[in-house]
Amino acid sequence: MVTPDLSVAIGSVRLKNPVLTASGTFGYGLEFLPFLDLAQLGGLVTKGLSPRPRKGNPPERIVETPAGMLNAIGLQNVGIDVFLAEKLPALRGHDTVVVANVFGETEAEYVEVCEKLDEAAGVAAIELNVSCPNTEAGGMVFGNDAASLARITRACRRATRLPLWVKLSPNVTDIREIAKAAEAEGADAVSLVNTFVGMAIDVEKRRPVLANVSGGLSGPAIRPLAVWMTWQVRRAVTIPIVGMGGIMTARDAMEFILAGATAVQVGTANFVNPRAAVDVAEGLTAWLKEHNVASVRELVGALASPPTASGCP
Amino acid sequence: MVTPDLSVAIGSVRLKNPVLTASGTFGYGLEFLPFLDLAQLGGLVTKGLSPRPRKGNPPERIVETPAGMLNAIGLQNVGIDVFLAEKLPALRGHDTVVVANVFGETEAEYVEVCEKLDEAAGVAAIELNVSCPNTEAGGMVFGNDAASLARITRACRRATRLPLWVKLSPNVTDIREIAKAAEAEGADAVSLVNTFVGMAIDVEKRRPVLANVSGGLSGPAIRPLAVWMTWQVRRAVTIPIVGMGGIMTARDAMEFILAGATAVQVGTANFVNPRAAVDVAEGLTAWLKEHNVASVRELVGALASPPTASGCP
Amino acid sequence: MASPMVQDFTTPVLRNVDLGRGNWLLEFEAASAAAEMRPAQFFMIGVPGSDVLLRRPFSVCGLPGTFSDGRAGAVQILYRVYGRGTKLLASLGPGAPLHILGPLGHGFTSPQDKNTKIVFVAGGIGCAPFPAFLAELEREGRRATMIYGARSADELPLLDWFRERCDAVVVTTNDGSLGASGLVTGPLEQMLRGAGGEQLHLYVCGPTPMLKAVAKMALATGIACDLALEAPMACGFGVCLGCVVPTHAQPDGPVTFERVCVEGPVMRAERMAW
Amino acid sequence: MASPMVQDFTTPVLRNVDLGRGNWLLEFEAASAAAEMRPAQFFMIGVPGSDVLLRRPFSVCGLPGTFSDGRAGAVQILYRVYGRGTKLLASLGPGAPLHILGPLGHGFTSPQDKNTKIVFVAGGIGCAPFPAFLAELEREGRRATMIYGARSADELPLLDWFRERCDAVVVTTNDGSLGASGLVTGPLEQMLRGAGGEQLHLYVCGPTPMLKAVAKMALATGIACDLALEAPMACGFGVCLGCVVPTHAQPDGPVTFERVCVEGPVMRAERMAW
Ligand SMILES: Cc1cc2nc3c(=O)[nH]c(=O)nc-3n(C[C@H](O)[C@H](O)[C@H](O)COP(=O)(O)OP(=O)(O)OC[C@H]3O[C@@H](n4cnc5c(N)ncnc54)[C@H](O)[C@@H]3O)c2cc1C
Ligand SMILES: Cc1cc2nc3c(=O)[nH]c(=O)nc-3n(C[C@H](O)[C@H](O)[C@H](O)COP(=O)(O)OP(=O)(O)OC[C@H]3O[C@@H](n4cnc5c(N)ncnc54)[C@H](O)[C@@H]3O)c2cc1C
Ligand SMILES: Cc1cc2nc3c(=O)[nH]c(=O)nc-3n(C[C@H](O)[C@H](O)[C@H](O)COP(=O)(O)O)c2cc1C
Ligand SMILES: Cc1cc2nc3c(=O)[nH]c(=O)nc-3n(C[C@H](O)[C@H](O)[C@H](O)COP(=O)(O)O)c2cc1C
Ligand code: FES
Ligand code: FES
Repeated sequence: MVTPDLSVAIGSVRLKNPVLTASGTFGYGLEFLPFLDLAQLGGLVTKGLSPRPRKGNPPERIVETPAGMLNAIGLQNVGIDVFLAEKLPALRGHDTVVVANVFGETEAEYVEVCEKLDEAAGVAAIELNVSCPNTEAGGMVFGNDAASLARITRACRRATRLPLWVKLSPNVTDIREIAKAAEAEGADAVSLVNTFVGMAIDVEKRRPVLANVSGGLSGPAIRPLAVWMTWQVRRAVTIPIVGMGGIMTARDAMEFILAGATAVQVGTANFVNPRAAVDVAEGLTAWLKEHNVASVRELVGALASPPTASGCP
Repeated sequence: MVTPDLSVAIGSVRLKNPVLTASGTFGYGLEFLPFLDLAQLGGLVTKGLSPRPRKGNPPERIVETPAGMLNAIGLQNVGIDVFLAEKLPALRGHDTVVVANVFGETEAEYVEVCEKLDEAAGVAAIELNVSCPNTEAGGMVFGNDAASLARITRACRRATRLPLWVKLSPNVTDIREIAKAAEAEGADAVSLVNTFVGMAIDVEKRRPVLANVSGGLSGPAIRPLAVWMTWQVRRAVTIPIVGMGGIMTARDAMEFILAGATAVQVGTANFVNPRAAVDVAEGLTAWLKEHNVASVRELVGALASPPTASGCP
Repeated sequence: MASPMVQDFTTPVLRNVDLGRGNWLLEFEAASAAAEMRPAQFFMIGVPGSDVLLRRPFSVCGLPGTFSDGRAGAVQILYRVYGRGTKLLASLGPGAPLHILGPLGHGFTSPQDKNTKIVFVAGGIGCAPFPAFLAELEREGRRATMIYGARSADELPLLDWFRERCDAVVVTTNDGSLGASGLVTGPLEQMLRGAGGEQLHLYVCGPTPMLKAVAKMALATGIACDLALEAPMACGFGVCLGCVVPTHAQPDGPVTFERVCVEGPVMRAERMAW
Repeated sequence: MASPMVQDFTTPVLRNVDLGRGNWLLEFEAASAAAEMRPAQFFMIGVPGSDVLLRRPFSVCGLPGTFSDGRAGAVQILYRVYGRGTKLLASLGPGAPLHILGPLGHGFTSPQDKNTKIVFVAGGIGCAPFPAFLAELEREGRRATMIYGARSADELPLLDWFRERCDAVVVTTNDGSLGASGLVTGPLEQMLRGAGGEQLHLYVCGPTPMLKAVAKMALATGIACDLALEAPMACGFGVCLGCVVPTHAQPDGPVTFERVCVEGPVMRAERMAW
């Protein structure tokens, strides 16, 4: 059999394979040059970028939990200006798709970063991290409410001509409503999921392990929850889905693809194995060969006669 | 040091220790007689009871996932009448606290079961499982919305004089709102959390592993999420909290207690080790001794100077 | 409800023998649990301190006396490396602790009528419950015939052991690498046709599609047929309700869901509502 | 950014020696990674196929030549069994695969001035980076003095090794079971007071409270002090931002958060913004 076709398209963004690296787990990409050729990736998503540099939360920032980890990095990043001046030029030499992850504490901050990215060469798309508290709305998380998500999406949509991916928070009652709001406001794709809010307690010290008290749970523990949300959103919107949450292997990626994701992101796995995303992409090629599938696109949402879930477990 | 005091009270319900067994993981209690003396438990919560027997979902009903399991049993149970006629009398001989877990597809079904339990000797409290779709409201889950939760709590509150524990669904944007609604309608306690909705896909067969497509995730994987919700709810209501989610050991139980739970429930761990709840209770005694704590009540919510969480991870 | 004699104990691995092709024989001490254990009853087996959450079900393969080289008071299970749990088992050396629950469920019972011909139908690793059963039959002075199928010649563990002790072992392989090419249903059909007036009793263990096919033939010809079922299990002692199969608990009654771990794993073919 | 010479490789356990009291010495082949590795640099170590999600950081304890019985091209780490990850490590026998990333971070550098007196201050398992450092100093014809503290006499791994090779080893234990009763800061204070005009350079590794106490004394007396820091780590190569400590990246600048895995683990005492 000829080599299977791994290429996919997220709207106008063409990826040579459906495996990207997730925001906050791949630095600005350059940190991984000792381990892989960035051209082997479907694409990379940068660490979240804000208008000005952020020093992040005090330590402890991370703790391992069963099959997962909590992080409360506090969105430490170099800021959009340093990114554009130092990181992006270095990335341009590499034949890969760069997606800039963006966040802010106010609508104006999101817009500011989107506008600056709009003029930058070498950015293929913007991914909005909406799992942040809106300091102008009493700390309500932008992405935890359809109306608020619609507002921020609309503002960013106006601020840039770049393809816009809205990265959904899973800490909501009905993620379909949020996804629909993103679609209605012109998002080109939704990516899901961001981390689940969690907490670990050091029982000897009788205090939270993390200085921030809560953190975001990622890793294999959340995979069944993320796969379910992917499957739900697939039935709610028609724009492409970029799925993630606990992907460690090609088999895991296949769960998301069959559930309806056109592409996937590998996050926590990069910490454990810096080549994880490449290994997943190569594993997908092997899987397609073995199963005689010509293109990964045939598998997107290809669950055999998916019945309807009845609800109560 | 003298033996530490493990007794706690959930409103008017006195427990000799703070460790109960969780609904759906301990049958009707009698199944565990080969392994333990029910009098060693703080209490037991029955399998969810409905007005009429339910045969549940077709197989496959369970699948193991990283540090957890998904179940879609479909609330198979003998029905309230058989429970009252056959199971409850057999439980009465045992010196333990029996909490009856109740669910329905309509408000009337909840009320019917609560009324029948009200007259039954040997039931210490009712726990409402509100993680079920309301067939009269388009399948919306009773407990996923504060107004709907308030309605069902109010109806059950009128139907019984027994202490009422409302068991919260974690699949919500802000569990504090739901807990407050339960408190406002006269719930004596909230128990949390029920399972998180998830899905596993058999990639070789290209179909969901579970016949029901989705299932509820339980086990260690969800512990950080459940501890966080316990901590949040502790700050939102004044009624006692019964905490659960992935408790395997006394250390795990301590996380919930320090986060603000007055008692805990052990669920999935019962499958792995039928004596798990007793082991947790004994482990708590040992922990208190070792740390020279006279009563477990001193530890409820006793996080050292808990700071406030800032939100964005 | 779990039988009152079920025991939950920790015991070290005595032997863990690689039989090749992913098949292993694990031996551990279980004298007290084995005392009243029946063939095709099973254990839930876990590894303390491991990160595999749930224990895994395995039929008892050898009870004390089944295998001549078995240690006194020891039992054996035969297992195939499949996923995480069985991979972990295969990594254990002598002395490693096992977390054992058993005996569980209902096992095989031999036919009352001493003249009934006993036929084992096994698919691959589904041969696991038959050594203990054969040893019991031998003690009663009875014999058995076996139809033993697998995908290929590789996947027939203990074949020589059965060949030495059964009246006959008819082998089938999907790829024709040993014995008749095809499924166990081929030789079984011949046997049923050639049975004449002889009473037969089938004991069947293997993959579910095989069980279904054999059950269908048995029902069509009115032959007694006991199936040793498989299902994913969380607890093994009747409380999670995870392991159910559709059955007619009452003949011609409505479809019910019964637990493989308590009402099974051995069930009559006519009980199934597949 | 990770140094370009960092390597990610799988290599078998050569030896995993139980030193007693929960301390172990693990040896594996890492000739190519070791070639440019400095004392107090570290490896991230994982066990392929295990359920411990993240790799764990361990200082290199022995580089080729450090221990006379070390195999050619092999390195050693000294570790204490603490939680899941280290328990898993302790269960491994020769031949078991390790997933190794390294060398990582910045290690110790010896003082330019050959007359500077080198003092190791170690707390318990914090002695781990000193053997490789001592061996390097010896090759340069230099010597070291050690202050080695722990809670009790049990928790002083490799004490005899250090005693044979250091100019002096001053032992302290919290419970007085060996050496001076109390903390390392007691003998250290005496040493600083008795130093006269002699230049000292402290190299410190141990629990964070000890690092803080020693750093404070060094800053107060203006003595050079390098700290080998610890922090929980997810990646070890600079991308998760999980391992930061508060520092003054610029002297008298604002407090910044720097990564122990890249900017550390060895940092100057004056850099810390504790
Ligand atoms: C009563 C009984 C007796 C048995 N006796 C024996 C015996 O004697 N010998 C023997 O070898 N076996 C026996 N089995 C089967 C044995 O229990 C299984 O092979 C074993 O549990 C497999 O465990 P594992 O961890 O290796 O595989 P797992 O990795 O747990 O896989 C087990 C099952 O889970 C499914 N699964 C898990 N996660 C996913 C996912 N995310 N997506 C899709 N599928 C998933 C797999 O499809 C597979 O069917 C018996 C089973 C029963 C019920
Ligand atoms: C640069 C560096 C070098 C090191 N060198 C060495 C060395 O040479 N030798 C050595 O022995 N050690 C060394 N360490 C320390 C070593 O890395 C740790 O001891 C090891 O990671 C412990 O892993 P573990 O899995 O055994 O423990 P874990 O179980 O992972 O515990 C690790 C930490 O996580 C915390 N934790 C995890 N989960 C929870 C929870 N739910 N609640 C509360 N707390 C929790 C614990 O408090 C503990 O601090 C070094 C560390 C660093 C950073
Ligand atoms: C340490 C860490 C930092 C993260 N930082 C960001 C971030 O800056 N922006 C963002 O949108 N998501 C961030 N994430 C979330 C991941 O991109 C991803 O959504 C999540 O981790 C789930 O995928 P995983 O289970 O494969 O890690 C971060 C995750 C981790 C673990
Ligand atoms: C197999 C299974 C069946 C369950 N059935 C019920 C039920 O009938 N009613 C209910 O309120 N919760 C039910 N639960 C949820 C548990 O009571 C508990 O809330 C959840 O499993 C989290 O705790 P754990 O992680 O300790 O298992 C069930 C859980 C499992 C695993
Ligand atoms: S395995 Fe739990 S009821 Fe059968
Ligand atoms: S451990 Fe990841 S940045 Fe240091």
